[in-house]
Amino acid sequence: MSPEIALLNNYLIVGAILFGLGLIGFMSRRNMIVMFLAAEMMLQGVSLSLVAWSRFRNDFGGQMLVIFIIAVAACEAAIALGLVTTLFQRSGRLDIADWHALREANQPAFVDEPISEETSTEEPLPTLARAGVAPQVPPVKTDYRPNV
Amino acid sequence: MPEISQLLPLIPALPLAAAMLTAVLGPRLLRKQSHWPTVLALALSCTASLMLLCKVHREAGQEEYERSGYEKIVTLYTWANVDEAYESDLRLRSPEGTVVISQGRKPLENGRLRQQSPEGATVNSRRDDSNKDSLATAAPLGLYNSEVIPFQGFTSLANDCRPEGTKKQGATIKNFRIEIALRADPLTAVMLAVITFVSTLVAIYSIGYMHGDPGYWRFFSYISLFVFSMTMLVSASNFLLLYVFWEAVGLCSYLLIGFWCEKPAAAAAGMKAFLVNRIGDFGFALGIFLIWTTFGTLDFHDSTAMGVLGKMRLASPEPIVNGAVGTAICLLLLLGACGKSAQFPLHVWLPDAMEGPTPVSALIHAATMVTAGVYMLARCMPLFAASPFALHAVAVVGGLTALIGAVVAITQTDLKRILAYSTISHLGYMFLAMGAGTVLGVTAGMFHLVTHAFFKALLFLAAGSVMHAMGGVIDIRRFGGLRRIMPVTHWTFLIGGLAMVGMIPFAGFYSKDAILLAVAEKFSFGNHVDLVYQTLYWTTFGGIFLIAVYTFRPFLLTFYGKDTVIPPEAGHHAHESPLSMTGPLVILALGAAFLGLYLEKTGGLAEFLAGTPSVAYLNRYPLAPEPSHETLESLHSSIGRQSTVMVAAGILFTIFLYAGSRRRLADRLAGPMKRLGLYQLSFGKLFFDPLYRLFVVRPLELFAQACAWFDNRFIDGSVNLVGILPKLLGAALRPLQGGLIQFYALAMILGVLIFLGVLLL
Amino acid sequence: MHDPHIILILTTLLGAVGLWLMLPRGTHRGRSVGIILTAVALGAGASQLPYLGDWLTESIFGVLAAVTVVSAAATIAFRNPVYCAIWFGLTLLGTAGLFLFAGAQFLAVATIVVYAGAILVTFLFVLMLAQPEGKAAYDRVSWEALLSAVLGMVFVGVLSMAIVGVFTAPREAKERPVAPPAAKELAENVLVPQHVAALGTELFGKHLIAVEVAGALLLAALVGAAVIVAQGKMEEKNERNAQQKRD
Amino acid sequence: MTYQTVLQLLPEILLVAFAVAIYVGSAFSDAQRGWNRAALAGVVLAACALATVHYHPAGGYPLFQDGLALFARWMALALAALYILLSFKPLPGGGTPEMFGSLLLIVAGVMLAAAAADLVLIFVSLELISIPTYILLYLGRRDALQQESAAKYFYLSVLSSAILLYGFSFLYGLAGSTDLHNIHDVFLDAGGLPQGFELFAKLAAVLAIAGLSFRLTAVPFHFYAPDVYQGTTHANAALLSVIPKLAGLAVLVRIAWWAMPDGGHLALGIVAALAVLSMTLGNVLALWQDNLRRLMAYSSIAHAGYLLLGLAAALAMRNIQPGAWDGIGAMMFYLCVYAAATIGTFAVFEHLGGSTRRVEGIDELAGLGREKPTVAAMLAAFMFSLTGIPILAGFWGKFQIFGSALSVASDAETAFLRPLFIALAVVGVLNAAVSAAYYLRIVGAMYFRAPLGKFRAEGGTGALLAAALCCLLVLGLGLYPRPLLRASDRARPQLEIVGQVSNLSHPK
Repeated sequence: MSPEIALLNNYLIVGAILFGLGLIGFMSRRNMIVMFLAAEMMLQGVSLSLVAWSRFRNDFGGQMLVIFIIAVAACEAAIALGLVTTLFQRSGRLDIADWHALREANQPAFVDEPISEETSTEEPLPTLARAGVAPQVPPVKTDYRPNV
Repeated sequence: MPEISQLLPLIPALPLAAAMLTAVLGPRLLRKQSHWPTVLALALSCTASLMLLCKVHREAGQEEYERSGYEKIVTLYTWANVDEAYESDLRLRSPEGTVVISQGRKPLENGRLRQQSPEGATVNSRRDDSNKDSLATAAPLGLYNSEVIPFQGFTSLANDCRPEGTKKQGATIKNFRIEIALRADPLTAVMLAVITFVSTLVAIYSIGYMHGDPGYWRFFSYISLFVFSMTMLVSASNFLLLYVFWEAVGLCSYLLIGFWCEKPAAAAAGMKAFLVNRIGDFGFALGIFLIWTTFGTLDFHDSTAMGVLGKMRLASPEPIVNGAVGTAICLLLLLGACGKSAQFPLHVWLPDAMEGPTPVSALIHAATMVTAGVYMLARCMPLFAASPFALHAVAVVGGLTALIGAVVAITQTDLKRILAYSTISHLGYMFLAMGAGTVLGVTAGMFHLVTHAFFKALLFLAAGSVMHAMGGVIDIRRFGGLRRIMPVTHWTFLIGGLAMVGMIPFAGFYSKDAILLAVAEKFSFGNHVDLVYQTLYWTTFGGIFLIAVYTFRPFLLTFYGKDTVIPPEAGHHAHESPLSMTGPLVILALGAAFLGLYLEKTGGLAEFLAGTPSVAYLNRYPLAPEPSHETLESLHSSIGRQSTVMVAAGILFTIFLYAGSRRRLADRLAGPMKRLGLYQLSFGKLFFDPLYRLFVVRPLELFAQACAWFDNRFIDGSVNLVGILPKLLGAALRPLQGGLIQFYALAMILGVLIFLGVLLL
Repeated sequence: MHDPHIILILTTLLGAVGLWLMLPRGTHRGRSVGIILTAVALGAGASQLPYLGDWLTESIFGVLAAVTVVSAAATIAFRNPVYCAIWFGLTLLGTAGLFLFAGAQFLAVATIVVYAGAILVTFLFVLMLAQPEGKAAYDRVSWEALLSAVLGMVFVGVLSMAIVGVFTAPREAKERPVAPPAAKELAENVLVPQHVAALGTELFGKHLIAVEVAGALLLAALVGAAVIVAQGKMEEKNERNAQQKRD
Repeated sequence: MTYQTVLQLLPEILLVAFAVAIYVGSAFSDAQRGWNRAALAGVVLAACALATVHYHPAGGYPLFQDGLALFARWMALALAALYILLSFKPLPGGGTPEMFGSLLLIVAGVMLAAAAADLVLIFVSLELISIPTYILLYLGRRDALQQESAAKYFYLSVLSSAILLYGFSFLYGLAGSTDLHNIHDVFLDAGGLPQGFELFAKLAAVLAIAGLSFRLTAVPFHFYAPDVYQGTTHANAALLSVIPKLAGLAVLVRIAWWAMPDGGHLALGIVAALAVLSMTLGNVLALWQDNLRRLMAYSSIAHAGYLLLGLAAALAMRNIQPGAWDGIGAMMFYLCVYAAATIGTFAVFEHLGGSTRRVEGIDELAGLGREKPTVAAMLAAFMFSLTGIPILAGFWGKFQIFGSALSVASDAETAFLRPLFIALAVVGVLNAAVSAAYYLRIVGAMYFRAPLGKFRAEGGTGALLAAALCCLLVLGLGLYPRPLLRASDRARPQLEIVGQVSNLSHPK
């Protein structure tokens, strides 16, 4: 196998791996921003194979396509940011699984399986109040910030 | 007297105009007077039809049409036409008149580009040879007329451009030309006369029946629209047009069945009728597509190409496609006919369709619309004649339906429903006649169609009259003895009933015997014994007995009995119907009584119908050696005698059961029996009655009930299942749409992977 | 000579299991096993890659590819989205290096400037703003981790088997071989010394329409983002007003 | 890029210019009215420009000038005009100028995508459709459901773009050029493909068709459609059900029919499978729907299946003679009549809605036949047209599609294609029969049920006008289909390469 073909082969495989990892991230992660990053990772995989083909075919076309991929990715990022921000403002969470109110009429809603709380080691010790005064109860900890 | 070309368009045009006028003016202006446009238009249309009938009769009698049949085509408008588009394209690109393939459309050869010789000259020089060549190949296939076809040069060119070995008859070339062409031939003329005549009477009847209905104008508008569609259906000279009005008739039926849409049952029945019909239409549409790809045209008559049922094709020695394709076309057409004519197993919509107003039942579901399937079979007879299997299928479907309808009708208690099943049964008889595939069969079927239209419309209208008087109650167990308050209805119903059972000399007798004769002819003569027809003959012959039973059972229960039983819904004003309702009844009764006799004795109808090109074709190429006239006559008279005995037995049996058992028989027979002696009377009461009950009545009733159960549960269920199956499939697929983006992405990727896997592995 | 397909299939399966274990599943158990399995799969896969000609090329490519792939896996496996974004930055760096290595200098720079410099940083800002204290439940549990990992890895496996199959399949002599461009041809076109000038000529010559369209696209995105956020703000205000009225 | 290219692109340039003007203008003006007229003026001007393009013979490298491109461009402009009428009323919460600007950009994108002869240009123009669509989906009503639908469309669309691009990368690798003409040449020359590269061709076919199927809402890439339609406005649903289909189909024809090795037979299997799946799934799931937009979404999925059936016929019969039954022409005809009926339906829904709430369920249409006979009659005509009842335009669409499939069945050169296409046609006709059930449900609700309440019908006269125009189209094309039959008969990709500018990419 000549070096040029070997290079093409390797680039294509790395591109495929990036695309596949992006797919896995897109399908399994629920954080909207991570999902978007995963989608961008898929585009990176495509770009890699395009650049490799471009070199192999000795033609600028592939690189052109990559330039436009980057430009479009920038546009999509802008939209995504706007969208994620407004969605976050509404629900206070970045969880995409919150957004499945639109579905077939008789289908059950997606329910999170309960998981053990993340045990934090540095739980603040309760401080004693002066005698005769009701002790202050620490505020309930939410796992998100209600507002930006 | 106006010409055919003037009369023919007038017949559908008048009802259409009436429908539009009523729809526009009805709600505001006409209101209670909304019937006028419809009644006037239908009456005029009927006059025109009768004039057309005379005209066609006169012209078809001429000698030149004796062999090939008579037809006249009136082309109104070219609806869709693509080859004209192409023609202008050619003209645009080649002003000198030489045909050059346009640059942008150079055909590919073996998927390769730019292989074509670019010089138009080469193509041109080769054109003459190829023209001959394509003609030579095309002529035996019977696809092209011997006359010059406008686009022949182009067709041969197109053939020429194809790779060798794929030269075909050019069915894919879209010489796509749908003309709104109406035809006048004996078959159409008869159908038109029957449709418009019955419709006119029904419209007049409806004036009284629908009086005071909030949707008065709507009803008449629909009726006119229906008559328009139906007249177009029978006069269309094109399969596509036939299909269009096939659907339009179904649509009108949907609207009319669901007319009283406040009743959920009515809306459901309308929906059911439409959907079951769609199953049939599905077959019909496929059949038309298959005809298109096989014949390359959809016209009945010869126009630019040889029509499917055109005289040219019928005149050539081996004109009709046979073999698997021909059988497939016929079976698909049969499926369509089964849907519209309520034949087994698509008959389930007709009984439910009785939810509509009674005039609708009379008009659509007895006299006209349901005969569309019979008409279509008669029209396409040359196609069926080429496929014995398809003919058998038609006959078997008809025979089976005739039996099923009759058996189920015995136990029903709803007067209209009984009549609906009887319609199914009689349509089965007509199909059976068509299934004979002979001139005798077709004319017999059409004969029965005509007489049936009269007596069934009569019976339905009479039933409607009863229903009108009884305040909407239609259950025969809830009234009785009505002959006293409704004498006209009683007598007309009796005449209709006698015509339906086929009592000599009423109309049904002659037409029914003609059918039996046509079937008997299939196995009585010639060398081979056709078991299918023989079985069907004896089955349907037995069916005559059942007809008598199910006709006279409701008749006796409704009109006879010691006391006049009137349900409370009728109130105190149970009375004979107004003149607008009884008038049509009397006219129809006259028809039911004497029409058969007239047509039979003059022999005009059969002879006249045999002048239709499709029917004349059967005469020219008989499937079996024709028996002599005398043997046929003797067979006919013996069938007549046998069937009369059968009918009489059936009627007497029914009288014995429903008027005779218990009080009624005693009452009626009291006088003569006393003269004969009390002993016999008591003997008869003690002995015959239980014996009959045990050995005849019970089994018959049980059988009928089993059939009804089977029909309702199994046939209806399986037809419903066809409707429900997609819904179940949908239910199974619904969980896919869970709303999670993640899942959607996963499904998309899974789809990609499956495609990749199938392609790569 | 062993069959590369078997190794590739094994790699795919190993990678799938490893990634499943690595993905956030609500527990810590098995993560280290997952890392090991993924690493083994990565090594096995890498062993199947052909030799690039000389050791310098090979090692540079190896390092860049390893950085890219490992950081990509880390991007989807880390539970804290901030770390995910940072790892993704490293992926971008690796990709940019690979671009450079393939002779696409402009793209390498553009990737870093546009992606890493602009897009990623903005996302990091949003994440920092939106990030709850501690890790949110939806970051600690992924949706159908096993199914996704298997599907994704099968996708990779199918693709790489196809790729490897094309390039390593034994050929008969009469068939036309894959003809790689000679170094001289490359130097005249894609690897021309004035790379950016050549690229620009191409971009603003052949693809001018696309450039114009991309301009319209960017404007649309700009307006769109502004509208979306502005509308969101307005709506929030409306809701607050409505609530005040109700109170 | 020459003067002639500018002339060719004048319609798109005008549209983009109007869009930019509206975008910029909105920044300086709070007005909510008048933008619709500006957008309409832009469309009309673009149409005038396109009328001049029609007679321009030259077709250069980056753009096709064939029948397909022209047909799609005209259709896009017509749809734009209808859509502007449909959403003539200003949006309740602001954002009207942005909506019209985005709409013009989308139309420009569709026109470019239909004419583009280069992978790069195709990709960019498809994105020019997608990105303004995200904005449109967000505008209008801004409740949680609408935001959810925007998010769903956005994420899945990004995924589909990535898949499409991956397909493009293999296509590019196979041919060594982004120019579709070059790709076509390479594939035409059977020896041009290095040995073993058929595998890459398969990858390219699957991935590219999958990416485009998302826009067509073909199963299994349809999942977003019901949810998004349900969550968004009637106007947006109308847009989504037609515009992406037009662009996707045009590009799909270019790729699958023109730029695929093996004469498109590679794509044939995929397209046929997609067609069967889409028809069946769309129809059976539509039977269950009570929400009108959701029902229409499934209907649009089913119709995508019919369209793909036409494409499959075209792929199977590449040697089409002029005037023959042609899958692509049938497909384009079908798309037109489908678009008229669907946009008309949504226009009626829009018209019936109140100022604050819209029509949602089938139940809300009960009794429409008595309360508003004209509107009900129009809606009934659309439903019957979608069912394919004769004398309405939809019938001719189905006739053309099934006719083209059956003409393959009777004429195909390959033996196995015949039973395949008979089966496809049977499935199609059966599906058409099934679809009658849910369309009739709407008609039945309008005519056979008592009204539940008063109809507000505050959707504006623009929507009513759009519905009336569509109704005219549906009826007129049913009675007189010849002009559209002729036009669609010419709407096929050109077989001859016009102009030789493509050589620029190989300066050897």
